Amino acid sequence: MAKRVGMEVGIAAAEAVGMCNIDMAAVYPITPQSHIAEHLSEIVADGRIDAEFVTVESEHTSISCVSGASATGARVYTATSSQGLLYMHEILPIVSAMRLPVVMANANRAISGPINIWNDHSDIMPQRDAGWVVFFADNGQEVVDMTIQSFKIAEDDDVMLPVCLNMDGFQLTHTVELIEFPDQKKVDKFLPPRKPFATLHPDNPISMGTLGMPEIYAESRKSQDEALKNSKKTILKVWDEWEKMFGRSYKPVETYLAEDAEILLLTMGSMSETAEIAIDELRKKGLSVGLVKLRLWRPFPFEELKAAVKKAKLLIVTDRAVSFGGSGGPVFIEIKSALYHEKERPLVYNSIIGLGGRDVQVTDFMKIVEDAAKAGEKGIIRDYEFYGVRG
Amino acid sequence: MVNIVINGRKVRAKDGSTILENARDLKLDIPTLCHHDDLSPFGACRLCTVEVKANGKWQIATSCNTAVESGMEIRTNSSKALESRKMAAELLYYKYPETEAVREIAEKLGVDVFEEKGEENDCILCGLCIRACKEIVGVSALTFQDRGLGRDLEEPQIEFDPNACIGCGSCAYVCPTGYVKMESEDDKIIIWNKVFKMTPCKVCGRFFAPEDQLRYISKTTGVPFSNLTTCVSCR
Amino acid sequence: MDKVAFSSWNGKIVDNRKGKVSKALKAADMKLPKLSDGKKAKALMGWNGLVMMDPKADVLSLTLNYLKEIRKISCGECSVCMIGIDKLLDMFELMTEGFGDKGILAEMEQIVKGVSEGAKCAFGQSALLPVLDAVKYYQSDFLALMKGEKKLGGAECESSVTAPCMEACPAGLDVPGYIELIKNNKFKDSLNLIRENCILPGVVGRVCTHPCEDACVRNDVDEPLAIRLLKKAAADFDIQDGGGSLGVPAGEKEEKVAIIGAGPAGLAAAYNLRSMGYGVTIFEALSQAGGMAAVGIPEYRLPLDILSHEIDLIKRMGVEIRLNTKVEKLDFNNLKKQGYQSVFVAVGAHQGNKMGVEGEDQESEGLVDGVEFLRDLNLGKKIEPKKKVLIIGGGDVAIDCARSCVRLGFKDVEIVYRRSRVEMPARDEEIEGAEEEGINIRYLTAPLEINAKDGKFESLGCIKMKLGKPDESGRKRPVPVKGSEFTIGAEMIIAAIGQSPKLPVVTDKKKLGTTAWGTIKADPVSYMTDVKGIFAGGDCVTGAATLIEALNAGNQVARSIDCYLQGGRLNGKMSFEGVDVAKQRGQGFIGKNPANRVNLLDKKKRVGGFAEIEGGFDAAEAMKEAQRCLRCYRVVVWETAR
Amino acid sequence: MNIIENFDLFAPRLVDKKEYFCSGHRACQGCGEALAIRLMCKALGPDTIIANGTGCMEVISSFYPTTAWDLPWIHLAFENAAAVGSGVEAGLKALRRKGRIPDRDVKVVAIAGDGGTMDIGIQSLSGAMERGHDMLYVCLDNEAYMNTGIQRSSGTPMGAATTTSPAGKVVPGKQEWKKNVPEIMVAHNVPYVATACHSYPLDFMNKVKKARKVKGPSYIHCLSVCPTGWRSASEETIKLGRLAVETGMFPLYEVEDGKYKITIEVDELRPIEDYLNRQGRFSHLTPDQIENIQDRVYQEYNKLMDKVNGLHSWSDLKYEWGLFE
Repeated sequence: MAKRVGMEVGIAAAEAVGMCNIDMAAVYPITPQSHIAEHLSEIVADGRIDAEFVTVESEHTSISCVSGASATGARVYTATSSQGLLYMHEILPIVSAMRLPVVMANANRAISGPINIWNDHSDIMPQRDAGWVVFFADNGQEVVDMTIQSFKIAEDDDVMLPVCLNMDGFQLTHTVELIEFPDQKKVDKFLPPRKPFATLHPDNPISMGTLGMPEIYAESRKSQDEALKNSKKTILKVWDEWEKMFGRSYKPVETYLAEDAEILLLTMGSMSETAEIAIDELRKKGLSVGLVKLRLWRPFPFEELKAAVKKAKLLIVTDRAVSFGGSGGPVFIEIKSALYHEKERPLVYNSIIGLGGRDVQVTDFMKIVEDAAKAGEKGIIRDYEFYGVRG
Repeated sequence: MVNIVINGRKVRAKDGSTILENARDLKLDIPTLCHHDDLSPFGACRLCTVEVKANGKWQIATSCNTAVESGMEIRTNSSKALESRKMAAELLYYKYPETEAVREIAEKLGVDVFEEKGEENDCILCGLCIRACKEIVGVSALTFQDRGLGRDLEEPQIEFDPNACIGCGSCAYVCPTGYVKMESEDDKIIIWNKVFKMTPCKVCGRFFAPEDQLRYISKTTGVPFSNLTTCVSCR
Repeated sequence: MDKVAFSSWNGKIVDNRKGKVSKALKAADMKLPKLSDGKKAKALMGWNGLVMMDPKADVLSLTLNYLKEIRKISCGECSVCMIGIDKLLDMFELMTEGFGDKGILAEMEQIVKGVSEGAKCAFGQSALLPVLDAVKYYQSDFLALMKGEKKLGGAECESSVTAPCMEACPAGLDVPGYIELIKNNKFKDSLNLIRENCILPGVVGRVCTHPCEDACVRNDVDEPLAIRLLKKAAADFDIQDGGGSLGVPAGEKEEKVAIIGAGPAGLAAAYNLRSMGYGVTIFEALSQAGGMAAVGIPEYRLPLDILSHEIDLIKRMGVEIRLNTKVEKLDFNNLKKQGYQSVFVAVGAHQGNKMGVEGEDQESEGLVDGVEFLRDLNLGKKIEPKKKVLIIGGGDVAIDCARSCVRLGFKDVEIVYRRSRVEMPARDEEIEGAEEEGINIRYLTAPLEINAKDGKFESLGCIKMKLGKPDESGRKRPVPVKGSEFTIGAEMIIAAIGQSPKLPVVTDKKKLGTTAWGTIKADPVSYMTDVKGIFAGGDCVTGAATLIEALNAGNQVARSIDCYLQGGRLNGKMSFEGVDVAKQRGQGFIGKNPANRVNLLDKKKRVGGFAEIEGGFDAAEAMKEAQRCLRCYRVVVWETAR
Repeated sequence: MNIIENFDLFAPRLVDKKEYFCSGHRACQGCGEALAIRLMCKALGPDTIIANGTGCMEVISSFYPTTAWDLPWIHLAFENAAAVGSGVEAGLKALRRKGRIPDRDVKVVAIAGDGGTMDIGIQSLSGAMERGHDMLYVCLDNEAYMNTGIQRSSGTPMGAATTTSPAGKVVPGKQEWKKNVPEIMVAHNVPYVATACHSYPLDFMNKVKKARKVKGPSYIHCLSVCPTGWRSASEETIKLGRLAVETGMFPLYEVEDGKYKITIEVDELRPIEDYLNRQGRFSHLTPDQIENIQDRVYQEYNKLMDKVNGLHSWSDLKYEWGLFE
């Protein structure tokens, strides 16, 4: 078994990229992503990998730039956060529509205003419909593993879509964790150099990103939707392969003590580990509670989720972003609509937590569950609440 | 159409088309210095050599002036072909180290060249100006100097017939090294040391074309001279 | 020094230097170019290899001289050849200055290989190879040179240049030379080069039998160059530009030369002698100068004005031509009194041969011989077209007569020839032309008797023939078929079965010595007859032959007469006799590139007129055709014994 | 002095006959921009990759499933042609270095209109030029947002009426002078900067060829006549281009390593009317308004001539791209 090293997760992410034989990267600095940019440029500058590191003048350009490079058949990488991701927003749907396999890390951070650099998911949620594959990592190990997996998934001929890997800003990116780096040889075997389907080259001139008139636009959108749905097959295949080679298993929906639980708590990202402790505590108190962790956000894993929650009486969805004026947080809305047609389905309850870096502790999770349980028994269900928010 | 094989690829080629044309259609990179698509092939620079299988054995041939034949086998980037190109480039560079165009192509073909760039623009006897003058303009004002010692690669290597020249400048345009130069002062053009009177536009009065050229056009097209003395902007 | 020390001739390596006598090879056994006047050669370097007869020969000087010679011939049109030679020469200089080592030799080898592979023309592809042999097999000498142990001894070297076409040409024209000039749009210079050996370019450009084209190396690739037509083009463009002059004699000499016969041989000699400065007078029996060119070739092949233009040029140089002055008695002493120190007899062969059949001897209307017929025709004698005419014979003259008859308006023209088409001496294009024009050729038929009624020809008695064993000429001998006699009726019969000279006699009753064939006996090199001071050449010596051969005779005679008058010694020429000049070691790839054609006069327009049949190239076509030349120049350099 | 445009009668027959921007595209009659691109591609040759910003040229040339391009071509958005181009360049560079594609000199060329270059695209352009990618950027300047309906851009000349700078009762068309982007590029130390116009085809193509040879960034600003937007006769496209140059409205020059050179010399400038009077967008101008424009043209022209005469050029130091290349 390879030895484990203590390392800041942001740096570990860059190290993981360094193992993927990338050809080109373009990253623009933004807190809390910057450590990835800094360390990756170091790796290139030291000649540890043979790649072009383009120091772009904005996120808009970084995403445009990697897209251009990807079109030539290069393996490309970029990373950003918060406002940067919003600045990219215009280009994101184009990248997926052009089926360019770009891998992007997003250090989740709140969006202005008021300006706030700390962690929540309100930057990625607005990108929900950009047509990208979207993952959430819970810890440093997952960041490393999923970074490597992302390239294989994105570049697969059945997928050819950009992938966004989310890691919570500061909570993950700036914490030092024990991480086991896979053996480079095995990684090379797992992730051979990219074999592009079509590239920009004079030997075979093609036109990319042409104009779609009404007669064709709708079809192109539909096919893109199918491509994204279809990508789940490949994702599962790749995770399966990964487990065989490296022993760590990945599922679209992970569960913890959920099989027999009457009450289920659903989390995304780094808070899941805090939640697990809370579950243990509640179990000690005799509550039949379990945890559901949503790893794959797009394409949304309907089957897996339904299977995970159908036996439960109550499902508490935590959200880390607000859909202003809506019926709850984005994840909650998604899940409620997912369960609508199910005969046996739990009551669904939504708690919006940890906005802009607001701390959420084990006791908070316990309180959320206990309150919800009480309310559930009384049959009183409020759609959603801002947990522990004043006024 | 005839069937040929280029680098192992089966290709249908137009009758009478050259190896170079077909190779370039396949986006194969073959260097040339004396070739121009619109002028008859000449085979002077020997930089476009390829290997051709002729009567059983592979031979070096210049692709620009070799027409394809049915069943012809061609290798455009065999080591032998590349060597032969390199040798040609080496010799050219040996003779014209100062000439930028030669230096560039020599470097490209793996000849080790000097660091500093050359200043001079020698005539490398590619014959482009002569062919352009003959085939494009149709006046044949340019011809090669005599051969052997006479053509000692010292100036002048091209013979200029001032009576035939109409000062159109095609030679200067097509010259790959910039040896052929055309200078101009408002009311005259100087090329090959011949001074041409420019004609003023009858509308705006600007000098816009050498008179001899307009006379020649009027002669060849039958358009009266006076109809030609208007510049493009005033036409 | 009969045994060679080393040879790579034809790429066959023979090395006797280490006394391996078994491999010994005699220079005589090898087909090698020979030196003039049987001079001894110590060593030789040529397009086809290096031969060291004398082991002590100076291979270094030989190589250097060879390089210098080929540098003269290299055209510099392609990048490798000329620059390659220049670089080799530069390297030689380095070596003589004591620089360099084995490396420089390796580089030389590389260059030679590269050039031979990459060069554009056959010359470039072959010329440098022998240098390779020298560097390879005489490396020690080169190393010694670099070490300063050997110096470049100024070995005495001679050189010669030829080419397959030049060898084939009786007059040895520098064919690649003038073709190259045409290619470079220098028609005037080209014409001047042609005139050095061929003073009737317009004529030769039309009627030459062009053996050069048969020798052209392109025959192996696609088609030979249209060498004759290029010559014609050069001549015609000159006429279009108003026709230049032939230049002025190089200083007048007091001696005068009399020439009998203003045929090609006479004119060629006259021109050459005149340009040497001699006074020249030509005595011509006919009313028209030009000899057979004037009266032996019908106008549709050779328009008279072309010929007369070229004769005028010669006249303008100061050559006097006395027409209608038949020299029955050649009174040499009398001529001497008039100041003619030498005489050139070039009366040609203007007497038609007899068929040797019954009734041939009595004069009968409608019975003429070919030469006479053509002569009358060209001299403007009116010939009434009849219904049917028979022509006997299978040579060019027979065809000329037949096709002329078509033009005169004869309804039915028939050629009678005793052998089959294969044996027919006339040129194929001529026979085809005749057939095109509806002339019927009756093969394997021989004349037996001329049937005339009250002095008028009526019919020809013939007999069928079949082919038997080959005769001395190599052609199958025709044998009569018993009982196959028959007659053909016609109003006219032309016998065109060859011609022979009518000879003038010398006053002291002593005829000029003649041969069995009734031609004048003359020395093959000096062309002098057995009467001192009287020379002879052309058809009257060789018997009916080609025009270009006659021209050559004229050229040679002029040189010979010059020597005779100036008391010089006639130095012979380098000889490539028996050498396969077409053969070359380094044969690069030559792509196909078919010849350019000229259009012929429309068939309908041919009947009833003598308009020239064959068109010509325009400038562009000529240059395009000239592009096809492979420049198969061959250079040889000898080191001669002091 | 380069007088290549004197070769106007025979030399053009020597121009590459191959078409890389093929017929059948949907450009308007007399579109100067389409012509410019066609000439540009001929000068660039087959070993070229085009990154196109949104605009007329992208729209008219790439109706899916058809394309007018016989060159590899990519389009993402309006303002990022330079960004995409620089990405393509970086990708090729890496792949070539790693031996994954043939080691051949392939030039990346980014093209966009005046809006996509001078307004919304100037950031990505500036960034790409500053980073020194081996890329040619060609701005096809038709002096307004023609694709969206002739709205004013910073490339619109003073006095021109557009749909957003209309000739109103009070405000007679655009009030500001054209933004001088070539100057901005010169300020980026770009080794080769040039202005060009499709009405001087050989000059334009020569400049493209020159720019192609530059190892590093280069910029060509090509005035492209737009009959639709300029309210001019489609058959006068070429003429207008020439008049723009001969009036000094759009002088043709190049800046090599900081040294200015006029490539199409004009002995004496034509009066500006010759140019303005042929275009509807200027038809509202009063004589004294034209007078003002004329004065400004002279000013700007003299400014340029000062630079040409070396009064403003930099040192002879050649600018090398990359410390280690």
